[in-house]
Amino acid sequence: MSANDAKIGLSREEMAQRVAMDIPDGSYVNLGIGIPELITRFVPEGREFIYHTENGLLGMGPSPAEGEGEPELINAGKRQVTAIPGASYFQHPDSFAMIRGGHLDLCVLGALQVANNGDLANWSTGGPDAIPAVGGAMDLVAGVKSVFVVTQHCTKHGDPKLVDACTYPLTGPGVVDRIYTDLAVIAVTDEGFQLVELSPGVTFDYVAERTGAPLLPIATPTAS
Amino acid sequence: MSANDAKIGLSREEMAQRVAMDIPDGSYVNLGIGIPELITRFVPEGREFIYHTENGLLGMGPSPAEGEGEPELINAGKRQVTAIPGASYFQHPDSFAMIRGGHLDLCVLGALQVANNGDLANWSTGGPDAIPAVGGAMDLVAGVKSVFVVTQHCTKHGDPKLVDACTYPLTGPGVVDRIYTDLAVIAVTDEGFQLVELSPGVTFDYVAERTGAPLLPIATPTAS
Amino acid sequence: MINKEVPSVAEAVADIFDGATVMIGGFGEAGSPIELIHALIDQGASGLTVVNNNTGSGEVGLAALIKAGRVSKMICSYPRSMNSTVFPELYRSGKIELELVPQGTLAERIRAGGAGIPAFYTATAVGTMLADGKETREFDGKTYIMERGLKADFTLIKCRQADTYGNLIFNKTARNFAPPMAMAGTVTIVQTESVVAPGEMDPEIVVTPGIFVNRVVQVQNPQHESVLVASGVSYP
Amino acid sequence: MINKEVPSVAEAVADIFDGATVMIGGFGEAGSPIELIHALIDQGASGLTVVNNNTGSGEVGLAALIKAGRVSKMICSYPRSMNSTVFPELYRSGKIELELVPQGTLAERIRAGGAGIPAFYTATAVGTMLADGKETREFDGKTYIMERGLKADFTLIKCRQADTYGNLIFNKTARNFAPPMAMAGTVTIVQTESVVAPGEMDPEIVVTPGIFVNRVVQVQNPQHESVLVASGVSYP
Repeated sequence: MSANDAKIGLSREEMAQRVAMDIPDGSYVNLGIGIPELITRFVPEGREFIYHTENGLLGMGPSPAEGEGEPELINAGKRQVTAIPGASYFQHPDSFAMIRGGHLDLCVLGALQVANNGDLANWSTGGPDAIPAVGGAMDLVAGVKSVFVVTQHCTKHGDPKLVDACTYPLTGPGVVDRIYTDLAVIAVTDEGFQLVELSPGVTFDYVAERTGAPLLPIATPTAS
Repeated sequence: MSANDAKIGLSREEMAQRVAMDIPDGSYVNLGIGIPELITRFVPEGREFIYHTENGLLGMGPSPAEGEGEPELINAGKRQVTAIPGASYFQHPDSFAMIRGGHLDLCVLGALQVANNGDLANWSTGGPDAIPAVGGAMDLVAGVKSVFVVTQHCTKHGDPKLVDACTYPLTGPGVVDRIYTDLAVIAVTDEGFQLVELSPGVTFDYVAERTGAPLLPIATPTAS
Repeated sequence: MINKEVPSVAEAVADIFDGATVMIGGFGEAGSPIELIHALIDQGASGLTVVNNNTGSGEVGLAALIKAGRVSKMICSYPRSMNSTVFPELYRSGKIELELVPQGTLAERIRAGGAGIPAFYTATAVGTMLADGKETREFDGKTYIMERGLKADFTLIKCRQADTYGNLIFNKTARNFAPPMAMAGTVTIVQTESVVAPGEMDPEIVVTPGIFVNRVVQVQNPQHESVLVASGVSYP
Repeated sequence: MINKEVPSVAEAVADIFDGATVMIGGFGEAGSPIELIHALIDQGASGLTVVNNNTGSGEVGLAALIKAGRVSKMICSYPRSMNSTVFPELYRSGKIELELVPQGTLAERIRAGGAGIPAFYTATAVGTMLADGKETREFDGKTYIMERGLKADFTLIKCRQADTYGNLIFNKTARNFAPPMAMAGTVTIVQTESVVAPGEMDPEIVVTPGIFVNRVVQVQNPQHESVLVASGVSYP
């Protein structure tokens, strides 16, 4: 794939796999709906992650085989799931004590917009006809130790999702640590967006042009 | 037994039995240490009470047979107990959610002093050398729907325990509903102490003389 | 003597009054007490404030209660779900009020209500429009908002097994909001797949102790919302 | 890969530092992690702030830790028990600080600390000397005081069974403060009578999920405080 290719950058599966590479062994992880859900397929060799779903299950396993699901064993996206050996079920106050109390290591969420100060908008377009629905998103970004966003770099209309200020209603201010897109991995630093890694065949300029705020180049390690 | 008898009034067991008569069927009850503990022996025919002990058991049963107790099945007084069929164990926050949240119908406590505005002092003499120790007493009086006190009418030195103002540190202000003593049953009303019932052979004047605040006579039902 | 079992869902919900606040357990269809909700529709109470994480789907259960015009206000975190059309229509036409609460804040507000805690502080929603009008306060250099405990006149929940004292155990992720709602309801009404005698449930595994439960009614084979919706069922 | 089991109580408590805040489970002897406490005495950390409902009895367990002069402050509800002589003596001679907290407020402060709630309101202790210096506030015409969440650097608890993920179940009234303390400790260390593999514990009956637990050490036949005290044992 080259920069001239019409289908440049990572696929959804590749983005999920790239995120998984950055999750330390033994992490307790909450996955949002969409691309984050795909991460369960790409746990790196030798690592073990435990998935939390905020409706009341620690140790969420893969989707059940066709016809073997149960309507009362679901995830936060209300899809049927399974439970791994060593799982536990609990009530909502306990589940959100895990979140709010800073016990989860990581959540991986989708985004409508991320600003270069770490602001995240992912719950509402704020449109006059939109039905506002927040679920656990605000709890997650306020409580979980690290917040990763995985998203297409631009909207379907080609507008940047990485911006200098969110125009959509915030999910939380200054909460995002890293952004994984089809084009790049980008850290949110005190100085703003900083490139960590380019997807194969993608150039810095290509990413910078499609980013709605200044993009700092990959940090060169300083001599120590 | 007559008013001239040296041993006038109810025994500890009789006081406990008298309290039990006033507990409605189906009540969830927390019993303090001392005379209140004796109430379990006197459940009136046809009634069922469920006993809560704040260290984490609903459905506390009687003391175990000699040699059959377990060090990890104890009550709030740290004495070994049993659990009835239909009991449940739970953690402290849940146990005090029952108390603080107003789910218990009744607690029966001992007292150092009760004032005629319902103030209760039962946790500390406030002495300079006393080790302050409160346990769950303040939680109980603040949260439980009805608070009964069962106590000797006077101290060992003959001083009234029913007073016009507590001199000992309060467990809670205006919390006591009824007082059961060896001499009488007394309600705490907006007008102060009101006699409900005299123990056999005890006169109104005898009780009033031993009460450190005005004692109103038994209320006569008004014609309706 | 204590026996909280009542013979029918109709009797279980008979005294729910117009204008009552009703907490209804469930996250999506998991834990939704459909038979109790349908009994409430039949019973006719209206002007209800309903607390539930969602707003139901299709035209059964909670969605049917809303469609019947019995709910004047929803307190929930996510009123937009697959097959959820009833609430959005009424909301857009201004016929139903919505108090949107983050899911964890909703869970904690309900627990606080049941635990005698009138208010607490949380960092959730700080700096967002859901903090508008809320008191903020700093603790140890971090900003929090104050949230109020939430109570209800009635709570309707579903469980797997109950004893006649009202001790409850649940099924997998159907547990969700039921335990805190049982605590926060003045009258807590439970539909259960089975009822056993006191002593048949291990006291170590009771999730909701009987003190939080007022009525237990057996619904041996409860219906599943997703099955009803897929079959196009509309209640009543 | 995840395996929280450590081979000895000594290794389990090795990094507890001078001046740490340590929550210790137990109500009286029920749930008291004696072997972990004795390992902490051997380890030598001092200047500790200890959170426990009581102050131990005799000269074993928590009482022995206090007697060894390692505790500079106790946060507890009931520092006066049968056979409790160590704490009273040190307290009267001004050698140990006491923060007295009503039992339910203590339990809720610990839960709040673990649940990310910096403060909450309660009616407990309103109008008493234990409300002195505390902020009061009215909600719906009733007065409450504000209490702060409580956290710890380390938590030491005992349970009946653990799996290697750190899921825990307890024994009868020994459960008491362990679950909230597991939540509130930065490092939670558990002594357990048995350790099983993940999957051997029913996920419906787990009381403390593994996310709250950092280390698990097997102590197959834990000693009982009352037996040691009756035998006149003094540790070390």
